[in-house]
Amino acid sequence: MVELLWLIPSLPLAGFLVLLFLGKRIGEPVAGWLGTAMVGLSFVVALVVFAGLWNQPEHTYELSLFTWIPAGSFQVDIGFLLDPLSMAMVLFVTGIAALIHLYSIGYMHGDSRFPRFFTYLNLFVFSMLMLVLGDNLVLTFLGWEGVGACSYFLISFWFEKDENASAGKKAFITNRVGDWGFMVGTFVVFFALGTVKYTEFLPLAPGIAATTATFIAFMLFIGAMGKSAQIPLFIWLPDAMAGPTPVSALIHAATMVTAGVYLMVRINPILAASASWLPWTIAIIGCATAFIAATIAIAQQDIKKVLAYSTVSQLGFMFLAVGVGGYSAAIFHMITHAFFKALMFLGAGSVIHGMHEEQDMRRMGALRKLMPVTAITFLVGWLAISGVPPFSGFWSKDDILAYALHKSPVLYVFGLITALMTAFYMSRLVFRVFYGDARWGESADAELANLDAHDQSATVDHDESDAAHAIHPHESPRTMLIPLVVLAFFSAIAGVMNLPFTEKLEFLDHWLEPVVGANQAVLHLGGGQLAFELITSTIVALTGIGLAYYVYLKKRIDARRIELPFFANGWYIDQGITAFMGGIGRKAFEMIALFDSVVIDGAVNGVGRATRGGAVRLRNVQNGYVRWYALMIGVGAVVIMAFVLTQVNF
Amino acid sequence: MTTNLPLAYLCLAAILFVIGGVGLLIRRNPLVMIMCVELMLNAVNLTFVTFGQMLNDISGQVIVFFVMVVAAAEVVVGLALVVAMSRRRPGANADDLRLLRG
Amino acid sequence: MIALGSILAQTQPLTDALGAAASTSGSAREGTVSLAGPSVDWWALAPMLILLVGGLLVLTFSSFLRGKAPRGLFSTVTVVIAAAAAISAVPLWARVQNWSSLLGWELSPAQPGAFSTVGGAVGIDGFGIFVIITLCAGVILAALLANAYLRREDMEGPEFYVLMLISAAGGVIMAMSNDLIVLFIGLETLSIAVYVMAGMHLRRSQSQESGMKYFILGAFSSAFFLYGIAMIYGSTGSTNLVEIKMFMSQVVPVQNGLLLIGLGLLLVGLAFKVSAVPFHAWSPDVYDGAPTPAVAWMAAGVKAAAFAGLVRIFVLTFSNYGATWKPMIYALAILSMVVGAALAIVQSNIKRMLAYSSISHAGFILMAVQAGSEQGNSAIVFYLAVYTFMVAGSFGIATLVGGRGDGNHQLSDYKGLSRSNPQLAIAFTILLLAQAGIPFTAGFFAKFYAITAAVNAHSTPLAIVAMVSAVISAFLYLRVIVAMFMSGGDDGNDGPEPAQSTRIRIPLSAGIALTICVVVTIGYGIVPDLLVKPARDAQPALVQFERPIANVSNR
Amino acid sequence: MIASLSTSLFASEAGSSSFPILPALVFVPMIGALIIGLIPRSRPEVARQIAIITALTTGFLSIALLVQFKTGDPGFQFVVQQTWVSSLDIKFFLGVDGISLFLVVLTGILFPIALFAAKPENDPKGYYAWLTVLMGGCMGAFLALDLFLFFLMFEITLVPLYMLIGKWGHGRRVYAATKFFLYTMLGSAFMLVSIVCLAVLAKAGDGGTISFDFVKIIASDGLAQNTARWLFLGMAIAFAVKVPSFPFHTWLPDAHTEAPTAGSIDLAGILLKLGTYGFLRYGIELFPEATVWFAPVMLTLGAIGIIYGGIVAAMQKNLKRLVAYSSVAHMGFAIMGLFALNKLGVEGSILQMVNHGISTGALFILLGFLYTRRHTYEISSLKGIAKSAPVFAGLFTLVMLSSIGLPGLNGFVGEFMILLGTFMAHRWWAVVATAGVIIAALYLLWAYQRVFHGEPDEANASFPDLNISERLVMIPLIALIVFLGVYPKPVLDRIEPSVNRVLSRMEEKVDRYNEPDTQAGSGLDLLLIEKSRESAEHGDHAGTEVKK
Repeated sequence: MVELLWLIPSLPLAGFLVLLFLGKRIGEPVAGWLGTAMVGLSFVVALVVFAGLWNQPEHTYELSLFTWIPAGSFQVDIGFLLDPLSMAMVLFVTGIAALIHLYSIGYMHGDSRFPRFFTYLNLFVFSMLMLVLGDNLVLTFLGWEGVGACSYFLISFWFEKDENASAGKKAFITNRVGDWGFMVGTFVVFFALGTVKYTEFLPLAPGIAATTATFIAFMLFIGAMGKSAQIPLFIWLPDAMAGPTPVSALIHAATMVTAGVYLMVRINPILAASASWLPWTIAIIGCATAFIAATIAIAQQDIKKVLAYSTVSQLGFMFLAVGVGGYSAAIFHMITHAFFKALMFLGAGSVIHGMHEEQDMRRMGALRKLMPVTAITFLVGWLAISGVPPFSGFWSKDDILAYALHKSPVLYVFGLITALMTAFYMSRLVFRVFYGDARWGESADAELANLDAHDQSATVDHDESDAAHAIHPHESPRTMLIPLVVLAFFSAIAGVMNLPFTEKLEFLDHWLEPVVGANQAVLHLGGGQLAFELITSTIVALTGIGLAYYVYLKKRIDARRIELPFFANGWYIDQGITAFMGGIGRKAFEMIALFDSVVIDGAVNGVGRATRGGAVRLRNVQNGYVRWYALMIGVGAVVIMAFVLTQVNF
Repeated sequence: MTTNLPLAYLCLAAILFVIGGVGLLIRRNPLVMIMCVELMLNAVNLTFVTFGQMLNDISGQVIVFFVMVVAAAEVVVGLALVVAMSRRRPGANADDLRLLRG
Repeated sequence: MIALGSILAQTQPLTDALGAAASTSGSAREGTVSLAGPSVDWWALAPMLILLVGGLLVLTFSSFLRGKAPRGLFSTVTVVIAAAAAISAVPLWARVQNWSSLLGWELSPAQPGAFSTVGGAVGIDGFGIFVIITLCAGVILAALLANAYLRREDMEGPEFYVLMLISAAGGVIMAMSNDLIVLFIGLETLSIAVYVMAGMHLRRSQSQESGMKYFILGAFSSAFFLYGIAMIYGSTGSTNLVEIKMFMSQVVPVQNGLLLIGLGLLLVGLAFKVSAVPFHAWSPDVYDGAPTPAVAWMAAGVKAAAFAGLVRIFVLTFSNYGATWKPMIYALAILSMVVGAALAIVQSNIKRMLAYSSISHAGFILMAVQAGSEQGNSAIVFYLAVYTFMVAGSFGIATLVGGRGDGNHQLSDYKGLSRSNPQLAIAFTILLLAQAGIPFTAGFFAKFYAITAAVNAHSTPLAIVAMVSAVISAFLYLRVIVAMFMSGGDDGNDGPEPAQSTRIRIPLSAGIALTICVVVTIGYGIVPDLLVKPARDAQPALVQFERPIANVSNR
Repeated sequence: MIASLSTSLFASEAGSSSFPILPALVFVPMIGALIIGLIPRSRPEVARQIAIITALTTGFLSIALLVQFKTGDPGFQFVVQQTWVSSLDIKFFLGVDGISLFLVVLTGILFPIALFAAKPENDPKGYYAWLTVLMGGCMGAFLALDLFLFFLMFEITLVPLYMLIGKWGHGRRVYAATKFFLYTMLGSAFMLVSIVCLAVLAKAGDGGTISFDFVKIIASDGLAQNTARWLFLGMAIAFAVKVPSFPFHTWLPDAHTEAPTAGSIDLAGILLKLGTYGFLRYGIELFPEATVWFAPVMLTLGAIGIIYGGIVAAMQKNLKRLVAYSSVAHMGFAIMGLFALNKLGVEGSILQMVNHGISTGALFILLGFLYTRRHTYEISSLKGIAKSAPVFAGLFTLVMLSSIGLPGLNGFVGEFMILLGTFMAHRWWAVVATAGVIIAALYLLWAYQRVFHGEPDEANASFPDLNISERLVMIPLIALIVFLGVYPKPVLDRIEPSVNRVLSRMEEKVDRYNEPDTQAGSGLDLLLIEKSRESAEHGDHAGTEVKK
């Protein structure tokens, strides 16, 4: 059964090819169904393969299709490595992707490029599967870049708007910065270990010099930072929300952005072999990312921006987990996060859809009654991410915090603060969207105008606000609701994968044991400590929710005292980088271009001009006077005489 | 052979040659210029004769005849050209020939 | 002195009587004879005699013609004469190369290999014969071009052809001279005729001016040359190249100041003729003003003859003085190549352009001279032969485009030529690219050969300068091509109607000439072996005159 | 020595078929050009047909060559040797090995496509004639095994391209054409002197006549170290100008910008490869020791080219200029790979040459389509074309991604191998050059956004999408882009033996071949050396390739 592995990526690829060539002819609903079916089938195959994998020794199966790049000792195969880690990834990638495909059929209804959307989505799923299934770094890089390209296509899917186009470009280029690290890391791996195949070089990792391992890990970490939106390369992710919402859900929340985490977990032997400062760096960057993104999320007005920063924040958590050695915790959180974040994005999409492309939370409110299914499923997601037991997010986040505490109390405290903020801003979102007053009527404008005066960062498009007057929110079609329900279900119960109470309940840890077990930090949680951590987490989550309740529903505290402009502007990191690139960077580029045209080209043309100029001057010698010519002959003769006489030895 | 150079004659010839050359450089009248060339050729003739005498070789003298013939032929052509020129542009000197330059 | 007697016999065949009076040639009278007459191998002189006598006969018989001569008569006759001269050189070549048969005829030359005759004043070697044939080719091409030109310019008559034949005879004399005085006489014969040709177009002041300038400067430089001969004579006691060489092999020559001065002066005279910088000043003006077919001849023939002289004197006779003359020629070559190329690119007149480019070409040939090797010699003759066709063709096109009055030589006159006269434009393009040294043209091989010679002689820097100057001068050829093909210039469209919108009628004779030039240029570019092999065999040689009569004594 | 080398170089006499396929590759286009030249000007359509027939015939011949090529053979195959200029021992000497094979095939493919992709605006006869001449010249240059013949072919390509740019180009075409011609000619001037010196020295070496025979010269072993370096320098100037390598590149943007579409395609697709191919065949193979000596310089130039070309490209306002500068960057990769002097780098470089030919050729074809519609290349006057012409935009996207080096498309494989190979030998250069991938994305995506994204204005809203014939033209290139990206193995398999041959000869010649790993002073070096000692036990250690 496990031999069917090749089908998993092939099905979406086939879907992609069919849609690419025939998409337009197939037309709107069918193209969507086709794409969904392909991914759904892929999920089914994945389940079958999963069942087959149990019988494999060490739960590992390798399949090599053909040699991709053969060059002497450098051999790269198109080959798949199916082990517990990639199996887990494959299952949740295909599963969630199938749901989101289904959702998109409803969401993208009526779009002029409907088939194209599914073409890209299928290609994305294919690339993502290559990323997780690839048995070597180069093939992973293929998937890595493939998802990047798809992300680019999909972010700028509605390219008629310049922001969308810019956002796509920004995502791609920022990712490329990370790719630089990925490539250099790959080079070093090959240089130091002579192969890029995971199963060959990872076992060698314990033997290599710490500095080499550190360098490899650091370079790959740079790659991961780009893809997984860690500070400072996180700037692209919030902008990426310009894409259609299913894209945000699938790519920029559930799957692609977790690729960095996947990579880090995949190379855990190298992380283990590297100098101790490197895991610390990863943990600190993860923690800082989580913290900073959470503060930013607090002050966002755009519903998708909140979710985007929340994603960044959660990715920070995952990196924190990687840094502190909690690889299985990272994967655990990755999976639960995939469920609830996809859920919330889709819910947000449903809201946006129902609100006729309105994304500003200040114009929402009290949607609970108009969109009951959306609201209820969203609430599940909210509870999950806020860390309210027994929803999945509680368990996974707690797992990470446990590892963090094991490493350092400071990280733990920061993690808790971030968790508090997470609960706060998610509650803020829920309260403003689904509760409170309906602000999507005419009365909203005056209030908004008032707000705008204070808050420059408000992303309100005044042209569209006219259209917003006639908004009549409605519930979304069934194709969109089914995925919501499914995801809500899993968001609620996914925690059972890895309950911390007894060893036996830690299914995921056991499952991942062959991959990460050797390098996983060892936790010996006594019952008391466990209880302490669980209770602390619960309190923190409830505190966050309660705080938001007071601020946004009861309005006891002025929201503006919390939603600082500094946060709203994302700590000015994005602006800073943009200003730098657009200012000094651009200047530098212009200077170089100027150098090219003035100095280098100028030198060439200058030689030409100098020759010409010299010739023009020389031309004056040929002045037409015959006596002058005779003089030239005479002088020439004299010079020759002079030379000749030097040859004479008198 | 160079031990008993008749330096006086050779120097005279050289001086004549230089006079001829300089004359060509400083005079503008085409006729005079032709004469200067003749002077140069005759300076060479003197040299030939001197060397012939010095080497005790008849051919030095014989060469002079050749040179004279050549010089005569040259003068013929030169004069013809001068005539043709002054027919078209009376009174023109060598410096007026400046249509062609650059 | 044998040499002198032979000169008498050779330059003035009619003075046999004089010779008889002095020395009683033929049957020797007892007791009175002390000077032997020259033994003349008339076949060896045949090319020169055919050209010279042919020219004089044309002049003579033309005066008998009543009214207008038939169209193309003189031109045809000239072509025939030149062809006959060239053909008469073929047996000589066979003899020099020691062929066993020629066209099925069994040959068994008594003295195979290079030989000398007329008392040692004339030397027949492969190099000389090659140059002679090249000169004849130049005459033929120029005659074909001149035919229509002279009619167009109302200059019909035999003079042009006669002068050309006589100057060619002079050139032939130079090519086979074995004696400095013979060389000088050849040079003068050549030059005086060419002075007149330059000034022949009486209705154009430019023509007169060019004739005048050429004459004054030419006479001036001849004086230097002659003075140089005198110095050499004074220091070596002879004007015969063989004897000079022998003299030098007997004494240690380095201290000889007179000889060196003589050498320098000879160089001045010959450098003037090949128009090497800084003795080049005449050539742009003369090329510009002279009738265009005459320029074709000048560029091809005069240069070839002058280089023949240069080789005979420097490479051959003064070969062991290389340390003295090679640096000079080195410098001249560099100056010629660079200055010629640089000045050419700022010209707007095609004829001047070609004049400067011919200076640059002279530099290339000087580079081969500087090599002073067998390979250099073959490079020289190869270059000369190829250049004859390239330059004759180029000036042939200039002749046609020049139009009545011979005045349309500006670059702008060539605009749009590709549309009005595509054949002409393509032919010119080929010839120009050949001059630029683009592969698959004879010009490339010529340059390549010269460079190989230079590199072989360890003058690599010279080779590099040569190539760089070739690039500079490529710009000038491109300019012409641009004018012909891309007349619209830089604005992207083809702009207004070009100046040259009327079709130029190509006269038959000129057409033939141009066809020959283009075919040869391309043909030798593709099958260079045809020319490389003869060029390799065309080595100069100095051969001691074998005196047929034993009892010779100097007085 | 000669004999043994000859046998190793021509191991496969059996591989040569009875049909003289290599001369046919050179002469078919030349003859075609001649026939076109003889057609009356009033029948342009006949000229086009003959040109197409000629180009297609040559293309099929090149593919037949590919099919018949014996894969595992490192030597020259299908060798044809015919004395041409006997007095100088110049031979009409053709042969193909793995290095030149794909460049020949590329030539065979790209020329017909270029013919189909664009039509001249005026005087079609001359256009087609010159184009076919160019094809023959390129073929000849890639196939020549006689230095002299190579030079001839290398040089002769200038003329047709000069004419194509100067006559059928646009804008400042004469300026561009002249600059191209003179600049390249200046470069080859040095090469000619080098070749002549080499031939003369080869003569000195074996005492016989002067010889230009590549095989013979390789066999003769008589070059002094210093001489070899000078000669290499002479050759390198020519090739560096042709490639063009920074800082000799300024002719390229001008030539590209003003050239007609077919000219740009062939210039970028094929002619630039003459430079890199020359470096490999007539630089590295001829002067192994000098190559090693110059390698750091060339690597630096390559790396600078990658970064610099990208940066300048980003600042261009003209789309074609942008692509031209991107060629500088891409060819920088090719240079770098060559001078990594290991198998990965050299093979990658050859692959990169082919890939660049395909990708940039395709880009120029697309730009040609753009130009026929909008008559401008100015980025500022284009906007939102993706909306009005989705197919066009889609194809452009694909080609652009190939140019960026997206894995799965052809551009990646070569670039990755080059960077990896360079990293093996000179790691810091590779680290810097890898940043080129960021810049490549930057300039291409930025330009793409400005041209294709956004809401089209009036002029661009009516931009017609590609018609059927235009799509057909693109199909082969697109297919190659994908195929070579997914399965480059057939190509690499054929390249590898010949590269091994070149490199093993180099190792033979350069006894002190120890330089790559002795750059002291960098922390990583120390640690990697320390590490390499450890991992020596792991058998197949990549570093051994270099360090031996």
